[in-house]
Amino acid sequence: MAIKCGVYKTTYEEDEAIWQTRVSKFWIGVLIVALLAFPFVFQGSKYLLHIADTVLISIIAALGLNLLTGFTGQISLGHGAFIGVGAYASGYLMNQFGIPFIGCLVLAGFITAVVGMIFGIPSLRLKGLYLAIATLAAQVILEFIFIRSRGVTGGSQGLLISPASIAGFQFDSEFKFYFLALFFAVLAILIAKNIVRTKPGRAFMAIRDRYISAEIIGVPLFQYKLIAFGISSFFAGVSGSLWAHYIGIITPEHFNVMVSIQYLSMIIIGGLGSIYGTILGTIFIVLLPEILRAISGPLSSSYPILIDIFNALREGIFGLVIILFLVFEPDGLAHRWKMIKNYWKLWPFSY
Amino acid sequence: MAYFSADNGGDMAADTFPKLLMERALQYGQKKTALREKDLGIWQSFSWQVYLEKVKYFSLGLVSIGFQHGDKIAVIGDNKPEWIIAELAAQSACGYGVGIYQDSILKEIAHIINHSESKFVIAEDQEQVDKILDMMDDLPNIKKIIYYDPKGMSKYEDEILAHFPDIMALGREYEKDHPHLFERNVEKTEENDIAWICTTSGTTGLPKLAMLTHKNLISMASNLGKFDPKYESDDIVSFLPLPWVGEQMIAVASGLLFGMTVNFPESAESAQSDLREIGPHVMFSPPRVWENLCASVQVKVMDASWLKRLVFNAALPIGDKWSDYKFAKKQPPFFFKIIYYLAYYAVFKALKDRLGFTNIRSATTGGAALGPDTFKFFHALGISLKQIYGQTEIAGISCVHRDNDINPDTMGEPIPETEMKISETGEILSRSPAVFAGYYKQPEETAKTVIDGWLHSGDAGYLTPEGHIVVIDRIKDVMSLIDGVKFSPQFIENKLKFSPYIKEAVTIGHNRDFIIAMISIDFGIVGNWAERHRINFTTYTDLSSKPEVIDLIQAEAEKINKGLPENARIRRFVLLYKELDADDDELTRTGKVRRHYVEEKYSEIIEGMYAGLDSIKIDAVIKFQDGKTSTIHTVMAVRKV
Amino acid sequence: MEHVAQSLISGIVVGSIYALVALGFVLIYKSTAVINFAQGELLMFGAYICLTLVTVMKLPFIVSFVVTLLAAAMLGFLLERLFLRPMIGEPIISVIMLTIGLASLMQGFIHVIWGSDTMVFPAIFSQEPLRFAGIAISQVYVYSVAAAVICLLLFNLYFRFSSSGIAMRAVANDQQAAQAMGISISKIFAIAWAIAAIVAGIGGILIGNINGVNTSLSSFGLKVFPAVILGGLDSIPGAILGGFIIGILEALSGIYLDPLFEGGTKEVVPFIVLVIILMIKPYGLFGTEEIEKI
Amino acid sequence: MVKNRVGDEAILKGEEITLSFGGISALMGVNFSVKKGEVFSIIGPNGAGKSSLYNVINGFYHPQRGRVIFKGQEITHMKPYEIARLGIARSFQNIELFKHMSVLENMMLGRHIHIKYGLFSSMLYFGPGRKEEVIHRKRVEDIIDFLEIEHIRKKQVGTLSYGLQKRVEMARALCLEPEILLLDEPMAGMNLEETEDMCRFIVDVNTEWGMTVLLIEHDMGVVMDMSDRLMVLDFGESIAEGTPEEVQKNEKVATAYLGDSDGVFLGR
Repeated sequence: MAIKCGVYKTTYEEDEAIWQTRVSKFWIGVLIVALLAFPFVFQGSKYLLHIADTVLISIIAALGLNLLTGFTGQISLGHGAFIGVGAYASGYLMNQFGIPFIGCLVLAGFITAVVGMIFGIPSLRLKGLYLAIATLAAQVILEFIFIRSRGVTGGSQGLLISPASIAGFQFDSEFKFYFLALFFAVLAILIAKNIVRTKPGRAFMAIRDRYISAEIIGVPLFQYKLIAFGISSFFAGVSGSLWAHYIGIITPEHFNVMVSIQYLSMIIIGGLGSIYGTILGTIFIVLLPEILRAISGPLSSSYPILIDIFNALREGIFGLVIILFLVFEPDGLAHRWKMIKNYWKLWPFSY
Repeated sequence: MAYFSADNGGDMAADTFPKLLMERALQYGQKKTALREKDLGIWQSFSWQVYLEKVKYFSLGLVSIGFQHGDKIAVIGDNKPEWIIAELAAQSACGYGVGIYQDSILKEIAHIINHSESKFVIAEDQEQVDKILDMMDDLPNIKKIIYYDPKGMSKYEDEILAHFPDIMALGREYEKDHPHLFERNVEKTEENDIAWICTTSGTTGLPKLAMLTHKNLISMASNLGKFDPKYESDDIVSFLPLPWVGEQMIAVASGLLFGMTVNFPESAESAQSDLREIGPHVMFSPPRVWENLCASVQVKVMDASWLKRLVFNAALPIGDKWSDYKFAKKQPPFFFKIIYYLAYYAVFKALKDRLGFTNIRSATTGGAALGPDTFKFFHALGISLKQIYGQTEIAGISCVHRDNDINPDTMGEPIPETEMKISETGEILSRSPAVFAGYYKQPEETAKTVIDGWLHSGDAGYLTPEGHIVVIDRIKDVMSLIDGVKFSPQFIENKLKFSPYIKEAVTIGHNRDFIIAMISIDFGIVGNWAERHRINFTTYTDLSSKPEVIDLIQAEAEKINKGLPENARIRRFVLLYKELDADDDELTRTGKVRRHYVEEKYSEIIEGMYAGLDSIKIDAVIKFQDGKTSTIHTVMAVRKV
Repeated sequence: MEHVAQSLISGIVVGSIYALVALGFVLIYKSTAVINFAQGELLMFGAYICLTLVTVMKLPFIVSFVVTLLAAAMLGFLLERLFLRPMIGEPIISVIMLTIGLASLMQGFIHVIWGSDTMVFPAIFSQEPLRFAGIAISQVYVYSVAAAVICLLLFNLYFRFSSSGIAMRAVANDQQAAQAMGISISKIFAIAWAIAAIVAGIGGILIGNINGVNTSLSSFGLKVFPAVILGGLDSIPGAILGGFIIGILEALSGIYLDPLFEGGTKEVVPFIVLVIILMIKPYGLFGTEEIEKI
Repeated sequence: MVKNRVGDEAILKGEEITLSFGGISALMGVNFSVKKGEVFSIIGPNGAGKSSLYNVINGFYHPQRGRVIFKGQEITHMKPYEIARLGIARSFQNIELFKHMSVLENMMLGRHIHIKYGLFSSMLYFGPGRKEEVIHRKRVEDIIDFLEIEHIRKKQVGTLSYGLQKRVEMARALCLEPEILLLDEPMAGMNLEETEDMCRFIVDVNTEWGMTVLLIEHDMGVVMDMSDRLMVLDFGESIAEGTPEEVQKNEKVATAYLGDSDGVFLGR
């Protein structure tokens, strides 16, 4: 059933708009105000602001992964390494050549896109699980490069990176960085949304659903798979660049296979093929360990001997939560949200 | 002009539709939307200025190909802007026309075109054009067939065909040599000119052509508007057949008079969702539409989850009680008001949105009586549904409920400038400026219908002390059992039809010992019910003969009997093996049962039921749309209630 | 030269364990189309159970070995029933993710119970190395390879001749047809997981005897990917061969490449080879190519 | 009927097309030639190679021998998407729609080869991107109107009835604005009314839009009524090609179908 009684479109532009009713536009406005007010309200809590910054930076990379995996159907187990490419590239460019932050960020995006496309070449011939494992290879190989090419990455000692600054303004605190991250996260969300509702997005989904018919109606498969890898990696690179300038020092462990897995769990728990779900999933996965820590924290401080056990427990619970989610909410949070919305949209009917 | 609504400037002299159109175009120009049509996925809008231009050039185009004063057009097709543009264009050229129901049988179409002496046929698309072309030999008057949907038409080379925009182009050319002709023509139109012909079902089976003047239609719209105001900001959705007088009243006459925006749905299949997109402020429909809406709600609730059902079932009685207060014109107690508003926000508000009635202000029903339960249902939702009573011959309306005076058992009170009385034989008579100019070329029929200016309705009825008209039934339909007990079959049938499972019912009992009913089930809803109860069935006939289904209807009938007087209850019923169908002449085109025809057709069954048989064997021939026939052998069980 | 031979031998030993783990992996993939990221954790589980039985319960090794295998079978069975069964029909990626979740869950679980310190098996095999053509080989190596080869042979026989083995092959070939023949798919799924857990358990015990037992054993799960892809995801002989090749490749890269890259090439070379192989043969050396139909 | 609907030149030609899979021959030296503007049907029993021939024409299979020539250009070894761009579109025997997308999205995908804006304007959804989306939406709407599927434009394809899905698939193919439309059993599984609608659409596509139509269909009544010419395939071989009258008189065809269990193959 369509949105609401009394909403009629007189142009195609209106019909294709993202927010179609005045009510939804109103709530978007409220949300934006709330997001802008957030750091002022929680100015005192560096911890909360740090989590918020992490969520915002991660959303960008998660969107990239969902474009590739959720929308185009190309499973990637190397996303963490791609984020690393962006982080190192950005840091290196700034340290070595003194390129301003924005330049580093954009260049990092492009460099990562190129690297991603190179590792996307096997997708020409590989499908499904074979491709997944090829991307795992990308992860391992890139990780190796991070550790070994000390000249660029600083190896396992890490690379020191100066904070982001635009026109002399330094984003050197959690509070200040929040606005930078928010800007790029919102931009990334809008760009991702626009991609999926226009020509390339439709081609991606066609490849995901039925690549044979996609090709027969004129979609060049290889070109679009590469584009998907490129866009996905671009997002990863930008996210990596932001992360690098935010955190100040990066080491290869920041980009290991566990990170790739975390990003996968974000999009799966949020909802494959859903922009909205990506955001929910990212929030969930970033918050989950924090919540577990918040619970285990007081306990482990009273029983210091058990710290190790609590750490292990956290890992186990993380796995368990993912399992439970997959079993009971296989289509992700976005799907659940849609069901809830539909429940009210159709109320008191069911169809 | 006494019959002019004050809201629209009393001193304006526009007394015909073309003049009204020019006035509206002058008043609103490009600023306001006159017509909106869902086409190619979006609502394409035309301003009043554009509307006028289209009418102008089509009118001139008609003139250029030989349309003369007093000539007629016939229009057949779906509701589209072209339909009313053609209507106004004919009027602007000092002529008029007649609308033909699309599903009419060919014989009827030919009769209407020939009897009205229409020179031009405006046919929507290939389908309608084919119908006309097939009958060309029998239609000597036709000069041109003008179609407005060109799909599939390119392979036709017949000279008699023309595309709607091409005629408008001709009009544009014609204007160069005949400047101001259109304006002069419009100037010549007079209020007592015939504006349009509406067909009404005749006694012989062929329709009669009722001529309505501009004055008839405008005064009707204006007087109705005094009781049921309409504003220029209102939207209406035109989805009922335009040949019907009701659609002429609202979409054409009221639309022009009050400057409302008329919206046309994209296709018949999407009419319901298109209506919801627009969310009209004004809607006038025959009972069938309201009944279907009500039934669809019941079905959808039945299929909803238990929690939704629970909430709905809790809210509905509250709404019904609210309606009772309203009908009794009593203020509900404060506490009850709170409960109602809770129910309203929990259920009814959402329901209104789902049905497309969020903005509805004026909701009316007419053409037949609407069952009180359906009435109650819509009032429970907070939709002030009102009954309209009238005949085609009085431009559709003589009385209506007033906003604070709604009684589902009556038809309301006469609108301004309308007098009503009951004749000695108990017949309802009415007189107003809207009483028609007569049947086309049937003066003797006209003389029988209008006597001394009084329109004889053929309905039996009475006046309540409050001045409301109550209609019992068609005079010839009021019946009495052999013991003298009077009953109205229509009343019982409406009760039966309120059940979502029952699509149509015919009750019989005149000069008999008791009342029986022949019921046809609603295939969709009962089929759905059967599926949920794991009852296998193949066809309509098969489903109707399932004992479980008969049990289901029996339960419904027993419920309904409780609301009927002891001595006028249904005693026996059968489920018919087919749906009543207008194509089989069992219903009129507007969906009313042709009682006598049905009684005759199913006499075998009726006699069987009165003879006390438990089951009746049927060998019937069924005709399909494509002309094929097949024979049905079935056994119908007779149930006692 | 002796150094090279030694490395090669240890490569073969490790390769035999890869082959075992890969066997279980392919088995699960073939019969249930699931890629199991928890294969390394299954291996670790086997190692810890056996170790506990030997050191804490003081059971004889052979007894511990058998009990471990039973426990592993139970675990495989349970995992399938509890977690994998509800995922039937979900997209591949969700199922992959589920096994990743399982891996994380088992990691945490093992960590909580056994801690993170490395534990060692008591010397079960004689410390005296055997000598072949002048090359000393520790006995535990010989037993490991022998055990691995025996297992591989046994399972080969099992698939060839036992009715459930044949049924499993039938399911792998064509689920629907197998179902039509009256084979219970869910039973086959459970057996596949049980066997996969058993072979991983054996691998775990063997490697535990060589390297000691700690939580880093789970990295074997990751290593199995190059092996299976090399052979082709759905080919059991391919997986076994792939296991050996990767083992040897690691050994060789340790000798020849590590000096050039400051070590650590063992980890990455198999994956580089994997990418190269895939570019040349997209379905691995022995994998079956899907024929596209519309 | 519009005069000169069918041109003289062959728009699509197959020469000695031979295709086999692992030793099983699907097509054996098939020759045919389709004239511009005609309705050309391919008939034959199941497994005769009709769909395989379509797969060869649109580049999904590449034949071992023989050539496919479209407007004088050899397309035998081109990729499917290149052939689509040249102007050949098709529908499938087993519906190949994107089930999770709406009818509109499926049809917009059909416009893919005509939509020209770049990635950048897609990302920002402004300028040419936005304008072109509207232009192509309009085109899609024309086709929706043509095929009378207004009421389902925003429905998910997977929820539609079989008959409607078939219609949507044709709609998507039409969105490519091809010069040749390959239809694979467009009326299979439809009721009488749906079949009549579909016939009308095919005739209109052919006569009003001048599109060349290739048709695989089992309903002989439909085939004989609608085709200008037809080809009979039997076990991968073309045994006859000509007008319906010629084919009906052809002895080889009669022999091949004598044992046909339907018995009605050539009967109306």
